[in-house]
Amino acid sequence: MTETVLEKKVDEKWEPKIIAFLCNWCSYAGADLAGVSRIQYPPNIRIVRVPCSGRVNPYFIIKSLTDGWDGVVVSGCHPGDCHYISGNLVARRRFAILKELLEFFGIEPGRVNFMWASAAEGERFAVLIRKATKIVKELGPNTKFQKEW
Amino acid sequence: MEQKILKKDEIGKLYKEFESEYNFYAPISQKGNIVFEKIENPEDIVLDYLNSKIPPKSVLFPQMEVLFEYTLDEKDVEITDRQDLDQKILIFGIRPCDAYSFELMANFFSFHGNWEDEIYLKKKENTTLIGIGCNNPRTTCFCTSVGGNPFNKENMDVFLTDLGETYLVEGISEKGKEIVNKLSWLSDAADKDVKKSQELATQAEESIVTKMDTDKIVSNLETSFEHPVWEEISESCIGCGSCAYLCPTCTCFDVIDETDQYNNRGRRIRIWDTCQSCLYTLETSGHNPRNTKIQRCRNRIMHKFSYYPTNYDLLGCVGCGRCISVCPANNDLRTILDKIEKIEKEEDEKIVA
Amino acid sequence: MPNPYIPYLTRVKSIVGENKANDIKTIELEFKKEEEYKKFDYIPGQFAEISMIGKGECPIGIASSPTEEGTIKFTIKRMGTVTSAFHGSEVGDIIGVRGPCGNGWPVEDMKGKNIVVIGGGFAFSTLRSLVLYLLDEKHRKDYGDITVIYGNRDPGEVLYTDVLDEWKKRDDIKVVLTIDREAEGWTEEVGFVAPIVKKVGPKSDNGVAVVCGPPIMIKTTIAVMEELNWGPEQILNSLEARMKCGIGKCGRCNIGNKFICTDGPVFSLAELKELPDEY
Amino acid sequence: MGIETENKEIEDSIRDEAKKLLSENQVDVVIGYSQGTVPLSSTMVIIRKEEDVDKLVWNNLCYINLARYLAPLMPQLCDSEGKPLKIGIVAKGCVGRAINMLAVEKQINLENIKMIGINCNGNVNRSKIDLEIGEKEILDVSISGDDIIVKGKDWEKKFPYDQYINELCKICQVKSPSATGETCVGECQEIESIHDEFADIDDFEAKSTEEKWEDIKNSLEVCTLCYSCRQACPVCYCNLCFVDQNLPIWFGKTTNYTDIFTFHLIRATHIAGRCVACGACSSVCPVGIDLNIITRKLEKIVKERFDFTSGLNAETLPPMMDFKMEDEEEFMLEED
Repeated sequence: MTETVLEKKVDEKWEPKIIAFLCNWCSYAGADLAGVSRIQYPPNIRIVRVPCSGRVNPYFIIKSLTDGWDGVVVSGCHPGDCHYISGNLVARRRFAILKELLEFFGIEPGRVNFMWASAAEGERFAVLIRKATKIVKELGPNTKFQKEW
Repeated sequence: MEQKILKKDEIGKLYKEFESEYNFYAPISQKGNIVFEKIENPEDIVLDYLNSKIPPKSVLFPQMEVLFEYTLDEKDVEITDRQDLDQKILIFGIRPCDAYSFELMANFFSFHGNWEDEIYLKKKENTTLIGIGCNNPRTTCFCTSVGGNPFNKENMDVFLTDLGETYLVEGISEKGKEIVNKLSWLSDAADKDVKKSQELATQAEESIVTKMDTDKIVSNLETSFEHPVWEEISESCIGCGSCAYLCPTCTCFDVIDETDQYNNRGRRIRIWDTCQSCLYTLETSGHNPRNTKIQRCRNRIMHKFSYYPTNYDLLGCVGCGRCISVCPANNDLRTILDKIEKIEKEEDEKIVA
Repeated sequence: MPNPYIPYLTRVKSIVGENKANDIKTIELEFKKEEEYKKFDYIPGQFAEISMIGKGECPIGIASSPTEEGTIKFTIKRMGTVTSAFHGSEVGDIIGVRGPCGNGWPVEDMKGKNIVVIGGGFAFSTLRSLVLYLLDEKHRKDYGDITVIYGNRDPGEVLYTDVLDEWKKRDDIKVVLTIDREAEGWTEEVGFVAPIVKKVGPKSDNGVAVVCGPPIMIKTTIAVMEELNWGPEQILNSLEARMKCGIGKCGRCNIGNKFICTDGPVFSLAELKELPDEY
Repeated sequence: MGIETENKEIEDSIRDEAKKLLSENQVDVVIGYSQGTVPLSSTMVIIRKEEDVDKLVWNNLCYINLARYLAPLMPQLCDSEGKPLKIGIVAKGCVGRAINMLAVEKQINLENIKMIGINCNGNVNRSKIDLEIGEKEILDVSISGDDIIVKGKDWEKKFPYDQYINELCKICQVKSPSATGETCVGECQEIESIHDEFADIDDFEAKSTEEKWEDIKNSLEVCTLCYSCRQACPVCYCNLCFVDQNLPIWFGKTTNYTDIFTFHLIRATHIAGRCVACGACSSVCPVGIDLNIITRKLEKIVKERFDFTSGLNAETLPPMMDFKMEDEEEFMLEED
C-alpha cells in the first residue's frame, strides 16, 4: 500500500477512502456483477476479498480505522445463504456488538457499515456502496481515531 | 551555611526563573494520581503529596521513548538520531527515594558490559534536581532499611524542607549552590528554621515503622533459589505489570519498530516492559526460560535483592513502597521479604537443635 | 559515546538458501561505510543485533569469521516477523547491524590447546566462524589438533557444504559428519551426535570442547564428554535467549545475575553449573 | 442489621464451611480472602490445613475475583503429578458466575470445584474513597454499623456504606452463586434469569458521539497499560492476548492514546457476553480508571439483544458462541 491515506486535506473535493471486506462467494461476486453490468458506484472503496464475512475479525475493522481509513464496509451473503452454512450468522452477532460498542466509545456509527449482497445483486451492491459512501462523506475524515504521528 | 527561605506563594516566581532555561517537571495531580509532568501553570504543582503514583523515572525514562527515527526509501534507509538530548531538565519537588533511584538507574545504564545507554545518561547529566524532604513517610515506606532516609540530601542539587508556612532552601551540590545564589530574592533562613528542619527530619525518620534486615535478606537469597517459599510468595500474584511499571528502579524495556507505512517513515521506540509478563522471556522457538509465575516472581525479587547487590554492591530497591500500596492482589513486598528472612531462621534453628 | 541503539547500515551482498527446506538462509552484508566496518571488530562466537528497519530487530550469531574480510555473514532461520523479513530481502536491501555483542569464543585462552567442535543442526553458524578462524594461516599454528563433529537430521539440512568440503580436503583438521537416520547417497556417519562423539573419543588432555546445538543434543553430548573425562571448565556452550537490546540494558536475558548478551553468550559448563537453571 | 454484623456472619459461615470441607476431605485446598496488609485491600490465600481457616476473612474489600486463579490453573493448585486438586473456593455471586462461565467454556471441570457460597453484601469502592481522601495516608479502614470509617494519622472520616460501594455492587442481583447440588455449599440459589435495568448507562448513551468520545478519552487517558484489568479478569484467560500477538502485530502497546483506546475497545468486544460484572478490573486499576461503565454496557447489549446474563448456569452457551437465524439485524445497511 503506497497510497497516502493519512494525509487529509479537507475541502469540498475531499473524498472518503473506504475499505470493503467482501465475502468471496456472494458480495465479491456481486461487486463483480456490478462491474460487468456497468452499474456505477463511487470509486471510494478498496476491496479486500475474504473467504466469508465470518472471517472478518473486529481487529480488521478497528485496525483499518486506526490506520486512517475513513470508513469500513463489511459485506457477506444473506442469512441462510452462507457458503459455510453459518459463518455470516456468527459474524452478524459480532457485528451487532461491535457496532454498538463503537457507538458507545464515541466513534460515529456510520463509519462502520455492514450489509448483505448476494452474487446476483449487482444493483443492490452499487446502491448500498453509494449509500455507505454518502454516510461516510457526511461524517468527514476520520481523524480522531487515527494513530497520531 | 547557605540556607534560604522560600515562601509557599513564591513557587510561581521560582518557576518563572527556570521556565525559559529548563524543561520544568513537577508533581501534579492527574485525576487523583500524582505524576511528574512538564509544568505549564505553576499553580498545578502539588508538593504535599505522599508519594507520586507514577515515579519520576518517567521523566528521564518515559514509558515510551524514541530511540531513533527513520525514513524508508525504495532501496535506502535514513536514520535520524535523537536531537533533544541536550535540553536541560529540572525536576522540582522530587523525594529523596526517587532521587536515589536515578543514581541506581544511571549506574545500571552505564555499568553493565561495554555499552552505555547514552540516551539515559545524557539526559541524567542535563538534569537538575530540586528535591523536597519527606515529612510524612507512609507506613509502606522503608527507605531507612535500604540505605535511604526521608531527608537524604545526597543526590539532590537543591533541597527543600516544608516548614509549614515556608520552605527551607539549601544548595547541596555545586550546581545547586549556584542556583540558590542566583535566586537573590530569597530571604535568609533564621536559626530556628534550620533547627525546625532538623527536628522534622528526625521525626520523619523515626516515623518509619517498616524495618527489615536487608543484609540478612541478601545473604538468605543467595542460597534459597530453589526454596519452596517462592511457591507461597507467588500464590496471589495475578501477573500484571503494576509493580514493575510503578517501580522507580525497574529499567526493563521492550523495543518496537513503529512504521507509518503510508508515508515511509517510522521510529524505533522503547516501552516499559515487565518481567511479570510470560512473554517477557518467551523465545521464538517456543521455549520459555521463565514459564511459570513462580519463576517470574522470584526473578523480580532476586533481581532487586540478590543480583543487583552481587553485581553492583547496592540494593536495587529504594524503599518507596509503591509496589506495596499499588499491588492489586496485595502481594506485599514486606511480607515477601519477611518470609525470606524467617524461613531461613527456622532452618538455622533446626540445625542448632 | 554515540546512541548505542543506532545500527550501522549495511547492504545485502548475497543471499543463499542453505538447506533443502529453504527455511535457513545465509545473508552476506556489506557495510555502507568502510569506517563502520573497521569499527565492527569481532571475534568468532559473538553476535549482532541485526534489523530490518521498520520490522524489528533480533540477535543473530555472526557466521562469518573475522578472517573473511570485507563482509559479514549471518545464517538465519525463518521463525518470526523479523526473520521472515530477512528471508524476503533481496540483494541491495538495507539491513541494520548493531554490535558486535557478547563475549564470543575465548580464542585467546584456547591457544595451544586441542580443540573439539561439536555442533548440531542450525546452531553451527558461530562454529563455522570459529573453525574458519582457527584454520586461518595466521592462527592455525597457535592451536593443536582440531576435530569437528557435526550432526544433522538428514543430508538436506547440512549447512555450509562448501566450507565443509574444503575442510575435508585439509589434513590439519578432522571432520566427522553424521545424520540421524540413514539416507540415500550418504557416505558418512549415521547416528545421533552423542554416540558419534563416543566413537570418535576425543582426548580430554589439554583440550577444549565447544558444544552447540539443540538442548537434548547438548545434554546427551555432555554426558558422553564427562564419561570421556572432560572437565566442566573444558566444555564451552553458547546460550541463547530472547533479547531486545543486546547490550545488557533491556533486562530480559538474565540467568541469575549474569546477562547472556554481555556476560555470554559463551559460558563454560563450570560457569553454567554455578548459575540457576533458568535458560 | 448492620453491615458489620452481616460481615461477621458471612465470615463465620466461610470458616465453618471451609473447616468442614477440609476435615471431611471433600476438598484439598480452599481458596479465599484474607486480611490485606495495607488499608483498602485484601489478598488471596490458599488454605491447606483445617487449623488455618481462621485466616479467611470477609470485610467488603474482597474485590479480587477468585475464579481468576482457576484458569489457567496455577501449579500450586495441582498435585505433584500436575493433576488438579479438589478446590474449595469462597464464592460471592460474581465468583460463582465466573466459575459457571469458565465451566461453559470448558476451562475448568466443575467436579473439582466446590463453591463455598456466601450472600455477598458488596465491596467498598476503593478508588472513590482514595480519590476523596486525596494526599493523606489512610491508616485504617473499618466498617461500623452502616458506615465505612476511614482513619488517618490525626483524622477520621465516615462514608455511608450504601453510597461508597462499587457501582456494580449497588445494582447487583446475583449476590450468591447461582448453582445447585454438588458444586455448592453454603448460600446458593438457582437463578434462571434476572430483571436488569440499565438506567445507570442511559445517561451516558444519551450523550452525543463527540461527548462520549471525550468522556471515554478523559477516563482512559491515564491508563499505563499495566494490564492489571486483564490479569484480574476471570474470563481473560487467553494464553496470548491480542495486544501481545506479534505475527502480525495488530495493535501497538505504546502510550499513544489510540493504542490505549483500542486495547480497551477490543478487550470489551472479547468479554462481551462473558463478563460476569464482578468489577475486579476497576477495583485493581492502579490509576483508578472506572471500567464499569463499559462492562455495564456489555451487559446491556447481551441482555437486550440476546436476553442473556452470563454465569447463571453452567450449560447455556454465551451469545458470542452461538447464533440464531432470527437474530435482529436492524443495524445492517439496507436500501432505502
